[in-house]
Amino acid sequence: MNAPTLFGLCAAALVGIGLYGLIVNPRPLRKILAFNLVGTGVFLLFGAIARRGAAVGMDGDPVPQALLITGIVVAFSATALAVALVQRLFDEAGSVTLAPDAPAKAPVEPPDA
Amino acid sequence: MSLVLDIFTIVAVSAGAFFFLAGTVGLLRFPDTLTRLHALTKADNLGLGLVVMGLLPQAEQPFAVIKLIAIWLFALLAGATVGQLMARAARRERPTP
Amino acid sequence: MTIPDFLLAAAVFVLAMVALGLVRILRGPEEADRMMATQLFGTGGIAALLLLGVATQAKAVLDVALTLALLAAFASVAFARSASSSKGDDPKETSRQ
Amino acid sequence: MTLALAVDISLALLVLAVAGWIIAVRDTFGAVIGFVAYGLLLALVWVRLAAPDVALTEAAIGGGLTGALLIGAAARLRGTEAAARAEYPGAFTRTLAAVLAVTVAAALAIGVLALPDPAPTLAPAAAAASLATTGVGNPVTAVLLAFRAMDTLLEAIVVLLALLGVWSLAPDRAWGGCPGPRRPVDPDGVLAYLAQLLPPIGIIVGLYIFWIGADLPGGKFQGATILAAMWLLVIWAGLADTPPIGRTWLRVLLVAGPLVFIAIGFAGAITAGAVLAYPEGYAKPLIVAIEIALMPTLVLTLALLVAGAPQRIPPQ
Repeated sequence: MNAPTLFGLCAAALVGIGLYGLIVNPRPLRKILAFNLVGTGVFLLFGAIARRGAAVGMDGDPVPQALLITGIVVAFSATALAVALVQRLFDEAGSVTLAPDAPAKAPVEPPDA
Repeated sequence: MSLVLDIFTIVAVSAGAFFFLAGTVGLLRFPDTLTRLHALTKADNLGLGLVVMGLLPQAEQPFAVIKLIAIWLFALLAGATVGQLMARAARRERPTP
Repeated sequence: MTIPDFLLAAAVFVLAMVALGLVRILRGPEEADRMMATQLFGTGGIAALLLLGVATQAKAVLDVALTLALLAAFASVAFARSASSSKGDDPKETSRQ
Repeated sequence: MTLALAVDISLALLVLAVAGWIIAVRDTFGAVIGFVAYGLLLALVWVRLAAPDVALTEAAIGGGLTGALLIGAAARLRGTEAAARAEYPGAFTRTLAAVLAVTVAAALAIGVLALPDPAPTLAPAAAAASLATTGVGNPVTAVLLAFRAMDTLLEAIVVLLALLGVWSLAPDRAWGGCPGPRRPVDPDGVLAYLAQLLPPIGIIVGLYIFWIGADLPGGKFQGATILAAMWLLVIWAGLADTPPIGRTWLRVLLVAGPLVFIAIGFAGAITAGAVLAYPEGYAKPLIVAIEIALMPTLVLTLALLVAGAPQRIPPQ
């Protein structure tokens, strides 16, 4: 039981927790949070594998670590896009429910500062 | 000489850890927001400050010493402004009679 | 009981304090309480990071702590800004009546 | 080394506790606050996994930008809390979801435990291909810009496309306007004080972390994130306003970074025989040129992603 294996198991648990949250919670913002949990779980798995691949005088395999940096930045921009979508849904429909039979309400006019 | 530095590190870091304990206990036990804020800012400034001071002799290059002090100053600045902002937000949610 | 072991023990202790702060996040009646616990979380995290980094001679730990300290106030600023936007006036006006 | 393992175990348990709490807590705002703490803990985990570059990125993006983005959204959507409470799925769906989640986690755990013992690694290949030729000290930066330059190029374009996606969500009347609400903030308040004191130092730290990226953990993404955070701080304090997205200088700067990267990439096809290859001896200056060109693009893109879709037309 060394550090990479421990954090690898922690990553597996994070993916499980995130997946459960993604399915169960009805609110879109909570689904974004759960999706980020799944994402960070997968990144943590990458990190554990990179740590195991330490060779040639490096503490960790640089290739997955470079992919991780790229992954974190792309995950952030995907989260920003998702939040903007939820915000627009709220501005237009006045509610953020994803239920298909939601009553279509008159779009709430966002306050113009 | 290094023994004195080590003892200094142990004393300073334990004092810092104690202030973290005090701050967290204060955060949990105090009745309302503003008193908790008091406990929180203590833990922030003194806890981290003492830990940083304890780590100074362990730092190798002088540049690391500058960074350690800079980290503490940033945390102080963050703690001070956040304390103000939280007090304002708390006052707005429940204006004191 | 060398210095690195002591620092690692201190890091575990500070992490425990940070976990206790998590309880305040759970029970925090108001959002300002939760933000304060996050602030304590941030500072405790930086302290634990410094202790870990110096104990295990990990590379670039000071830069990570510098980034964390610099952005420590960021979440609270976002909170204060959103709290002030949704609740209208500024308590300074209310205190003048 | 049992003490170090004790640190790892307590860290892993803390991360799982915060993750479980983010999912379980009823109130969305509490979950978002938990996510900010979760981002910070992850930075510690990356330090324990000896990945300082990733720790820097996680600290800057996870601790700073994502937290601010989600807290702003949670505050704006506070009104929808009660309405959504009725839509919680029944016990049957929840148990099904739990079973699925546990099986996926168990499968991954078995995979982790069954990892091959001579751990497969690309470190020697990356070292031979990029470290030796480019003279860049930091292996991760060498991989980012030489060994796997294509990933970084595509990523810079993906982040730009995400920004276009966010901008395209602007209502018609606000098209070409400024993102984010403009709220009067008292000029002598605490926020204005912080926004005048912190950014100059933050810019220095950001540029420092960007510059050391060539030889030490750091680089353009981490530096750009810090600079973007400082700019957002100035905007939120009311000292500056988000630029209207119609400005040509903004659009030119947004496109400049990827264009320079593509130009140098295709120039490589002529001089060094392959796209995104660097001619002998010119690798490091070219890599630094690409990083400098990408910096303004990344700072603008990351900050405007947090600022959100345009909402108001600026007073002419």
